[in-house]
Amino acid sequence: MNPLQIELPGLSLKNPIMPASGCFGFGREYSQFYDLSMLGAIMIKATTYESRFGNATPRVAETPAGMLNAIGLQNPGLQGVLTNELPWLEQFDVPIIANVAGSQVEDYVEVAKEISKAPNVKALELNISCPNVKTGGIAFGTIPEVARDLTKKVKDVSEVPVYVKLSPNVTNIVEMAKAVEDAGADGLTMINTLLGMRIDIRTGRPILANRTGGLSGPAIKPVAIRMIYEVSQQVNIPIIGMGGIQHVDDIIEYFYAGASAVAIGTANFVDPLICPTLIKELPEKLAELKIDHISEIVGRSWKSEVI
Amino acid sequence: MNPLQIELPGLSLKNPIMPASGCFGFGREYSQFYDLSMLGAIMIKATTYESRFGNATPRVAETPAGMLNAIGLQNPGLQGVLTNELPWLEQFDVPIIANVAGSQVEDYVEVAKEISKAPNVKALELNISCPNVKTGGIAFGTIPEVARDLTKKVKDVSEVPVYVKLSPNVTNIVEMAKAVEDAGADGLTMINTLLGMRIDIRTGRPILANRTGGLSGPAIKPVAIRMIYEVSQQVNIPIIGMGGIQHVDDIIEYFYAGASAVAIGTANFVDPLICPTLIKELPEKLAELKIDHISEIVGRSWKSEVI
Amino acid sequence: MIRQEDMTIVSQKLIASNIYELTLKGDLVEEMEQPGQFVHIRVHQHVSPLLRRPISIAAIRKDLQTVTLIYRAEGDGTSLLAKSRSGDKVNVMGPLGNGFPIDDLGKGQVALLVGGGIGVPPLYELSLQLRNKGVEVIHVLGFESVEKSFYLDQFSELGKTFVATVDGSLGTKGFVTDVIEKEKIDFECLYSCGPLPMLRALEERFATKKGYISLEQRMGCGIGACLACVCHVANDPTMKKYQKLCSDGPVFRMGEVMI
Amino acid sequence: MIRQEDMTIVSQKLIASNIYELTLKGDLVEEMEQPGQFVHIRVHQHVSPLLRRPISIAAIRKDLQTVTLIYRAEGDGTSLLAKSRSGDKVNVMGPLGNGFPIDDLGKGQVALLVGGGIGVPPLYELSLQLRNKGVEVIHVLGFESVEKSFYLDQFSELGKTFVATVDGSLGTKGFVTDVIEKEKIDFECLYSCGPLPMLRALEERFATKKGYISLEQRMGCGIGACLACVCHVANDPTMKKYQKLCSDGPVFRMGEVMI
Ligand SMILES: Cc1cc2nc3c(=O)[nH]c(=O)nc-3n(C[C@H](O)[C@H](O)[C@H](O)COP(=O)(O)OP(=O)(O)OC[C@H]3O[C@@H](n4cnc5c(N)ncnc54)[C@H](O)[C@@H]3O)c2cc1C
Ligand SMILES: Cc1cc2nc3c(=O)[nH]c(=O)nc-3n(C[C@H](O)[C@H](O)[C@H](O)COP(=O)(O)OP(=O)(O)OC[C@H]3O[C@@H](n4cnc5c(N)ncnc54)[C@H](O)[C@@H]3O)c2cc1C
Ligand SMILES: Cc1cc2nc3c(=O)[nH]c(=O)nc-3n(C[C@H](O)[C@H](O)[C@H](O)COP(=O)(O)O)c2cc1C
Ligand SMILES: Cc1cc2nc3c(=O)[nH]c(=O)nc-3n(C[C@H](O)[C@H](O)[C@H](O)COP(=O)(O)O)c2cc1C
Ligand code: FES
Ligand code: FES
Repeated sequence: MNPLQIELPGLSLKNPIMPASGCFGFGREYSQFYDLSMLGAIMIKATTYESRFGNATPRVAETPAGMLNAIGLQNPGLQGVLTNELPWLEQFDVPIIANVAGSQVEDYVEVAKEISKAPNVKALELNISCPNVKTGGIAFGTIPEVARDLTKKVKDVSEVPVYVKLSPNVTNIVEMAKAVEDAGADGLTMINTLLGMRIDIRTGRPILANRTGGLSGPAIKPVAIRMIYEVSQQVNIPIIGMGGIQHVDDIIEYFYAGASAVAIGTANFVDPLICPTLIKELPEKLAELKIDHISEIVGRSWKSEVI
Repeated sequence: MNPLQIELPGLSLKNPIMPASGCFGFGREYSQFYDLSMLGAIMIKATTYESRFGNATPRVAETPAGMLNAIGLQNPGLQGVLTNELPWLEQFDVPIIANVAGSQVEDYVEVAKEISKAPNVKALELNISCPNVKTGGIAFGTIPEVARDLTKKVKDVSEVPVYVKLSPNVTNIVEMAKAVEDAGADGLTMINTLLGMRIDIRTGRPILANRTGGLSGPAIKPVAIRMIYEVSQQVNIPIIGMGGIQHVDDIIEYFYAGASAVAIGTANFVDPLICPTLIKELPEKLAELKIDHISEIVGRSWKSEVI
Repeated sequence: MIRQEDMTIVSQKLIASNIYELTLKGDLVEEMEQPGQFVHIRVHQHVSPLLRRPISIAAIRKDLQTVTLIYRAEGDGTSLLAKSRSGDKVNVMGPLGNGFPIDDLGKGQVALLVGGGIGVPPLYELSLQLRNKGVEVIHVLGFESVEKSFYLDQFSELGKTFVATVDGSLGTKGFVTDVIEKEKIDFECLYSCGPLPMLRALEERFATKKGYISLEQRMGCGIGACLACVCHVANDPTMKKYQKLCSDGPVFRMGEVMI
Repeated sequence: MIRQEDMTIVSQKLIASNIYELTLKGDLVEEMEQPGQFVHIRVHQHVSPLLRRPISIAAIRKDLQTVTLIYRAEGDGTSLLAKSRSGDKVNVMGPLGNGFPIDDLGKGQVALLVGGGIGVPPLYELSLQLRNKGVEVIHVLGFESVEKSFYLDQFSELGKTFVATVDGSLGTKGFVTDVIEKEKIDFECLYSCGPLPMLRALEERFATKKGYISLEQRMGCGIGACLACVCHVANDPTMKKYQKLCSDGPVFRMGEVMI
């Protein structure tokens, strides 16, 4: 038996390792480095209804053990993705998780409906960290009722399971998780980036043109682990964990916390071969830890408490 | 004119640099390394009404560019602090900011009332990140109404200005800041630690006995900067900034974001001489940047926008 | 092909105030062809500084299997790189981007190479390659001051070389554009790399000329995946067309993108 | 007095599987007196790994101004330390804590030193100092396996030395307590450092004897300010009394604190 093979709603994964949305484009660039078919899945860049240019530059800044980004959801739009990106990805034997974004409920619904029909899209990832124009820019993912409503409407139209990507910038992550589970989410992905900022000492101005940005990388791993630990004990849907994963030990930590699969974001920029490397190292690590199958250890950190 | 001298409610500071609460005990240990009179102020360890032993060990864990702690408010209690610690600190020419904690409103009020009478206590720092037993352990600092009420009651009894220490673990930090300003807070200190966790790969169990802990150190600096940037534009009370400060450039960054003074926490553990070093380097840095007085640059990152 | 490799430091020298010349050896040199391409360097294996640093290729020696980079040690990453010694390994990803095209010019034609500060390095390999084709190269190099100037001898060996410094401590006091004006330099094609104001001044002054400029931007991936480094295409009313600096650039035709 | 200093690495040797012997030189050695004290090491100057690492003093050479540490390279910090070379600087804070008291014993009396794994190092300086006083020292050292054992010759030079290994690859198969039992070792004072289960077994078995144990705990400050490293005082019904391992310990009288 393949110790890495796992089954999640809509997803039959040869291994639980996949690139995170926005850190891998639509796969073209990394396909120069390795065969994308070896990946567990691919979470493609957020797709919005209309194509978007995104924010002004600079769009990234470095921070201690992390980075900030404010790309601003630049993407070719639903039609662009359906016409140029998804068909190109069909050459690989890998399930696609389509990250869906928008600035109003209707956008999400429209994108979800269409993109979920693409043959290689096996699941949606609902990016609810986007500002909602209807509530004055407050992110969908910070108000349980708003997130619940959005999830429901997307579930209604999607032809594939829907994973909701939680924003960590909330007081009560469990409440958010339960709200979307309630609304029918098939799974969760967490965490998206923490809101952060850096100021340039020389200019006195924020480094990012957008001023604030999303913090990712190893710096945020303890926050992600804590949230997954809390949420996984309170929901009955699987979690794809992400935030700062760089080493195979980090993956084990995510599983122990309660994740059923993991995604790799920022680390792709540091090492373009990070995903294949981790896919190679994970079974070795499991053997070392005498774990027969990766799914055995999901939530072990809290399951061991009850014993 | 001393380019570092600043005036804040209750505090006349020879420089804007002070050790952060919980990272400096009551000063005794660091007094082996230097004369505490050179500090701008000292934020002493949280004081609760009763003495407390705190959490089981391990209480700290390392994270990428940061650390987690779950000390559990161990302290000698109000009487211990009044009898043994504050009098000992009187030998130094340095204002004390007393960090006040509790698990119910009455505790805070009692501690605030008594400790604010100590001659060298020039201000209180209300630690509202503590779990509130009356609301099932939800931190005072995560519900605006609860924080407002607590601040008001403490203000009523305190003989010195009250700074409220904001928890970053909230959806809307501006709302929290305004709530406590509304209730009469004289200043804000921010940020307290982010909730995080680490799991030991070898045991599969959380490293901290308390399971979750507070994340501090350079990793959290971008979050602190972002929050200070947002809050300082919306309130009319000064902010003492903290979170990951290690270099003199970090201090400048905090001031640009909107802080009027800064506190140094975790960095004391890395370098026991960090405060004196920064106090020495700050005027040199100001000269290099052609800044006459530190107070000129408070909030420059957003003030420069309006121009 | 783009690859990553642990290259070996052959030498590292301080050649001007805070400016280092780093020579690396490895198979990756085989992939390097175009002047103006860059590499993305991981200065060490820890979690901080996290990101790679983009540095231009300054000289390629296929015979020695070496590549030379010239960089300013300023922030965390480059300062750390400056501490590494001969024999150490450095992880290099590259070669990246599209460099300066040299096919437009032939024997006897004149190329004007204008560099400013830390934009000077890629012009050296460019000059070498143009000279090898028999193109006449004229260099106008701008620096802040004599302390920060470098590679003047090397450029002089390849062609006429003028220098401008902001403080007048070397060559003409002022900017590269002052020198070009003063010396009435004429040319068939302009190649430039340096600070934005310089590039803008050149684009404006030589709007009708053929030329190429190399841009800088903060980067994430360095290969076109993260969209950190985009710029608008010039004269695009939709404002939605873009180029990725790392994979479409860093060199663009003058007037091609908004700067 | 506690100070911090950039000490110079005189030598660094791999002396067993993953175990390094590091010798540092500097003025700070003048402050070092008690066996069982430790130093708090900043393995490098970057932000990660952030915290210092506590390592016991294994041998002090006042004449050479050197101190020797023996440590296991395991996590991020110690692995990084293991990469540093002679001539490199390491920032050391110390000496910290209270070590093993040696005044209780005089000439001809017998001290039993029991060490387990990476708890063995501080016993070496202790043994040296006891021997210098004319105390007879007997060592019982436990290791996982022969590959992880170290300093056996050095200890043997100072007194009778018994070894236990978990896998039986050296000395007695089993634990240090098995050896003490088997060899019917008698002593006036016990000194021990090693894993908690070992210390607990010793406390239980020798409850009526005089003895000292050295404890470990994750630390922040290392000097008593952060309260990361506290332990309960034994037989305290209020459960509020505590000792700080870093500044009150790491050495405690047997039975003094809850382990
Ligand atoms: C295509 C390209 C070629 C370059 N070639 C050279 C060269 O040959 N020699 C040279 O000295 N410099 C060159 N630069 C600039 C160089 O990349 C930056 O100076 C360097 O990344 C700064 O890193 P740091 O560690 O000193 O600064 P830090 O302030 O620590 O950097 C923090 C982050 O900001 C980024 N950053 C900061 N300044 C710049 C900048 N000016 N451009 C791009 N990213 C920046 C860093 O890459 C890093 O991600 C080039 C930049 C680009 C985009
Ligand atoms: C008083 C004292 C004396 C010690 N003397 C020695 C010695 O002589 N030789 C030796 O090899 N080891 C000694 N240790 C243990 C040593 O401190 C740890 O093995 C080391 O800190 C682990 O660091 P790391 O980088 O390998 O691990 P990491 O896992 O990267 O460490 C992460 C964090 O946990 C802490 N930590 C991890 N394990 C331990 C531990 N067992 N004890 C305390 N902190 C820990 C680290 O200090 C760091 O803060 C001593 C510990 C104490 C408290
Ligand atoms: C440059 C960049 C772009 C991102 N774009 C998206 C996006 O389009 N949609 C989304 O849901 N998350 C996006 N993310 C968040 C990541 O998918 C991931 O949740 C986060 O970066 C944490 O993982 P990491 O620490 O491994 O990077 C982006 C992150 C980065 C760094
Ligand atoms: C070990 C430790 C103990 C702390 N104890 C307290 C405390 O008692 N009261 C409090 O308000 N904050 C406490 N804090 C939070 C710090 O005062 C500070 O807000 C935080 O650590 C961020 O600053 P830093 O990154 O510089 O450490 C503690 C932090 C640490 C690391
Ligand atoms: S740096 Fe990622 S797209 Fe250019
Ligand atoms: S480590 Fe800080 S009190 Fe012991």
